Amino acid sequence: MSLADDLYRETILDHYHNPRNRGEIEDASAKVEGVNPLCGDELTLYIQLDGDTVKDVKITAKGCSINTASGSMMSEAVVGQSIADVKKTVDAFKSMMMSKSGDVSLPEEMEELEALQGVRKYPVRIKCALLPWNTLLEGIITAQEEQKVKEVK
Amino acid sequence: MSLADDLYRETILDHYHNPRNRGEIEDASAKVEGVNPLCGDELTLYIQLDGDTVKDVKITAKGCSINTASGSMMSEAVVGQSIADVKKTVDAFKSMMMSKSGDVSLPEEMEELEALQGVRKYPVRIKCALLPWNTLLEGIITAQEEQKVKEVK
Amino acid sequence: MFDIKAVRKDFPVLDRQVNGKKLVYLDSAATSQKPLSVIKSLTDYYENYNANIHRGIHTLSEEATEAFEVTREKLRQFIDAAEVHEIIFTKNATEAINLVAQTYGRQNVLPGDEIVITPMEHHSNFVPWQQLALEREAKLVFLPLTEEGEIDLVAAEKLITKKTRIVAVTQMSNVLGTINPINELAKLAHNVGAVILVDGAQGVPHLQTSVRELDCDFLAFSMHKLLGPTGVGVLWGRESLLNAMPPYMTGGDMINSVSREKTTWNELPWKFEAGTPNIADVIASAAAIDYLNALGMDAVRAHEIELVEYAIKGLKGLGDAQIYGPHDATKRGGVISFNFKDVHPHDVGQILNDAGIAIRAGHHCCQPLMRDLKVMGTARASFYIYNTKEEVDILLEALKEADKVLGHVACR
Amino acid sequence: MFDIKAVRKDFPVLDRQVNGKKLVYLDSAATSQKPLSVIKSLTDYYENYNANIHRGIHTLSEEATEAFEVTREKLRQFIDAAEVHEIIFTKNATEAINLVAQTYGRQNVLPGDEIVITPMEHHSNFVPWQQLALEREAKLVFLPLTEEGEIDLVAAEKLITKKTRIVAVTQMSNVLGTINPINELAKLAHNVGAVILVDGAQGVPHLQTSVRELDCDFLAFSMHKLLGPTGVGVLWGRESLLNAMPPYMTGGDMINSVSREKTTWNELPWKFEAGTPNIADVIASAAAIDYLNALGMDAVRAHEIELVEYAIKGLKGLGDAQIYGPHDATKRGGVISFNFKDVHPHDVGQILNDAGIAIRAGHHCCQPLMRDLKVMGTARASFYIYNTKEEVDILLEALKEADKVLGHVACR
Ligand SMILES: Cc1ncc(COP(=O)(O)O)c(C=O)c1O
Ligand SMILES: Cc1ncc(COP(=O)(O)O)c(C=O)c1O
Repeated sequence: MSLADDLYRETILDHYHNPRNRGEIEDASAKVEGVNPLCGDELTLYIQLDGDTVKDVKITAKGCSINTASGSMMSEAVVGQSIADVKKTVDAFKSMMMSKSGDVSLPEEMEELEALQGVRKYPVRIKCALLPWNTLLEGIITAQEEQKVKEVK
Repeated sequence: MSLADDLYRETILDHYHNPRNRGEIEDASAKVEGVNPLCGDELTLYIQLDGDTVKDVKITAKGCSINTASGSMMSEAVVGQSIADVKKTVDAFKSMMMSKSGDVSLPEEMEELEALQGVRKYPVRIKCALLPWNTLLEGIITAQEEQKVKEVK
Repeated sequence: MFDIKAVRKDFPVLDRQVNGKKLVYLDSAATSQKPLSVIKSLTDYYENYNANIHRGIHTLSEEATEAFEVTREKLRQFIDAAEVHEIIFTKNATEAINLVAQTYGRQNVLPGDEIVITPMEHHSNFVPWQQLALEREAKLVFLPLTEEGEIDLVAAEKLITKKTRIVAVTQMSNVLGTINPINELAKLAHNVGAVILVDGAQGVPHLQTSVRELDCDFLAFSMHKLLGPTGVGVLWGRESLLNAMPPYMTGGDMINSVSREKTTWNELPWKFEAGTPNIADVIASAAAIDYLNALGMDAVRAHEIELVEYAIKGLKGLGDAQIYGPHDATKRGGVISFNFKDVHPHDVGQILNDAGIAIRAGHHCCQPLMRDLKVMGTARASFYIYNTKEEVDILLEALKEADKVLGHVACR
Repeated sequence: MFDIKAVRKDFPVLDRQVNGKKLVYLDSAATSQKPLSVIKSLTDYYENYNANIHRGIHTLSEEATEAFEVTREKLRQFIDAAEVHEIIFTKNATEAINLVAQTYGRQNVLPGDEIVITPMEHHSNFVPWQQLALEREAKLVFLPLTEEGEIDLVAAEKLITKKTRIVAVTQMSNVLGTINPINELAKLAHNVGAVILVDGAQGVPHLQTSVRELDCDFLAFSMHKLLGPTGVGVLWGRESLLNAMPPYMTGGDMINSVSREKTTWNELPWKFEAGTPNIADVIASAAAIDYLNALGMDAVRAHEIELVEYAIKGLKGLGDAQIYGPHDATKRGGVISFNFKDVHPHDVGQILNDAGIAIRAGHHCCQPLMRDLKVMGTARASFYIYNTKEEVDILLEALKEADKVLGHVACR
């Protein structure tokens, strides 16, 4: 891993310096917090559902470059997807990050995320990369529950 | 350490096979027990005082060759000595056994005991060699207390 | 079977001379010798990638962490555990057992409850339970042994009852050699809702061990008896049990988050691994497992049965040797305890040492068993993969020689 | 002073290349590198006299026992303890502290009592006391720190009271570098009848340490931070205190006699050393002590002050680096924690690693301190006898380079 290739390759640094979908959603379907106490990463994720579709995602984060970039790329990948597709995307990303046997190729629309493979060697940092994704899953569950409550009302 | 010289040299084996002062004293000034739970050595020591003189010592023991031989030699060394001299003898023997800096010479009348120096290398067995001597010290204290009690009466 | 000459070449210490004689090492039950590959693994670690693990993001730390976790996975496979995070590193088998007694035990044993053990337990699988019983006002129940030192299963069925919380039993006795019927005892324990802890200190190095086949709940053993370095113990436990247990030691690495008021624990296995672990020796333990796997545990066992059979026959030929434990070599491990009438085992040990033979003599950390056997101790020869029939012959010859010295031993 | 070129030759790992660059190891506070003499001592043990200790009467066991006890005596001298049996071997500093908390602590801390610690403690000297306080319904009292991260002794005098049972404090902070006034704190503790435990994990490797001069009651440290192998911790305690404490773990070797009903404990130090100890690594630890003694602890300290002074000056030159702890090099050990505004220390660590530089980044097992400092973590460079000014230059250069990558670091 070196400056020239993996971890800090252009993609990551780009997302780190200019994180997409940064901010808050006033009227979010759900707002959830993710923390990684071991390295101090913290993020707040806002999610807006429209029926079964993820209409919008916004993130405010305080963390390392991996955490920030991973969140930024995630938001780009999932906005507009159906919940079923989001789950597939998360699964694909997670199995790439946990793979012990060399590099993994992702579907074309997720290609950018391959840039994060470089951190696989660093167990500490895998967690940084996964944090936004795990928080997203939590957010979806919370948002769905909220929706149900509203429907009942 | 080998058969030919130290540990099992003739002296020790002689005392092991023919322990001196084996047995009991009917009317002993004191009877004390010594145990070394770590190796299972057990002995009962009978001591007969005559004023300040150790008139007789008898031992029944169940233990290893070192323990048996050490007790046998001890009994030979101390019978007839004054309590003050016995204490000197015990001190001389103990410091020989604990010496870390090579062999130690004992006074002529104790020379035989030098045979036990070979076990110094084996911490486990130093305890076997010392057991009769520590038990003797205990016996003297007990016997002296007994005497005092009798005097008071 | 394996090529014993090649095996012996892998163990540098076997070239050692003792008292002018070639070393005959018959004390592997105390600790085994180590193959070159284990020693080299240590050197390699210290010369090339020594670093603290888990928390580092530099290359050395990452390499050390990975190698460390490789051992955990190898151990999982070696004992056929379901999950790699069920493998916890301790400093020795003794700590592993204390850990369970002090966490699971304290949590689950109440006044009036019973802890079932056997009279053949090593102090390490005895005193922790005795002390727990005293602390908890629980009762320590002993399973009786048969004449040949085997657990009486008929009696066990009666003694393992609804009151039983924990059954703690050795997989193989370090004195008698007895291999215990763990699977049957596990059934009895589980039938009454108790858990069973297996002391595998002697068993795991010598017997193909599957925690799933044994169906036990905890397994404790030490790498130093298993070709590995000193300073590494292993506790395996069922995930659900480990998760419900409080931590044993607290400190670095075993936490999730710490504030002034409150601490939350890390996940398994780290919850039970406080402080810097024995990194080098855990890593080198992988080489030990590899070595045994390459030989095959079946072959290891077959080799031992052959030696034990041969040695027992030889010892019987010496006349008045008393041999403890089962006489059938297939029912016992590579440990033979014996005594000669009226001779203290320490004297036997010392005389054998003059001939370059290393055996152990004494109570073998089994004082309760010694009491039952009505002896001060025993002489014990124990075998492992590098021992040969020729070495057994040297032992038997030396025992005959000893007769001339102590005048009591053998063949009179 | 010593010949640093000669010293570096004794540490094989320093020839290591990382990412095509020569390794610059600045993580000795996590674990130190080991000299050849330590590595050779391990090899020598395993190749020539590997055996279990204490109970053996064969030559290998006798040799191993003797070498093992030699280390104990060397350690006694190294920390200037009165008695050799006050030295107890554990697996790491963490176990040593847990031992005291679980035995002395449980015995002496009652509801309403107070345990005094500092906010700069490592989790290993924090969580055990926090948990003891929770268990005992005692109160955990924090000594406040000054701006520069030193203990406020005026406040300490007020906070250490008749209610205090134990003061637990680090000799040197692994984050701030602060060297604490142990002697003064010991006086305060003893004045109110409390005992003081010193976490010497960082202090003992770097500062000439005399438990008699410090006048402390317990001292805990780890050999792996002191040129020694992983897997060896040391607890020193006053004989009278250790004698009054119950054992921590029970099992083999720590007993005097065991019957079915009752167990009596062995004498010090063995009462606290249950099971087979880490024989090889304890033996090899003697070589580590010898190495430091040959250099002289005064020279070790002088070398570190020089490096720290140089590094702090250099870091200050980088502009917006925030440096934690005392800025006066004579008041601190060879550990420097720093941060650049808005940059996560993990990123700094990773980028330095690209340049072959090993530092640590994160909370350093000091989460409470991180909260107080209001940071997620720090980057930490730590030095030992083999580090040079040239290496500090490489570090500073790489930190400047990092700017180009993260665009936030330094010199803008
Ligand atoms: C100040 C301090 N205390 C305690 C420890 C714990 O040492 P170990 O992990 O060796 O138990 C460390 C090391 O990480 C430390 O720096
Ligand atoms: C049956 C048995 N249990 C437990 C132990 C304890 O192992 P360790 O001393 O490695 O903790 C031993 C080894 O002496 C043993 O033989």
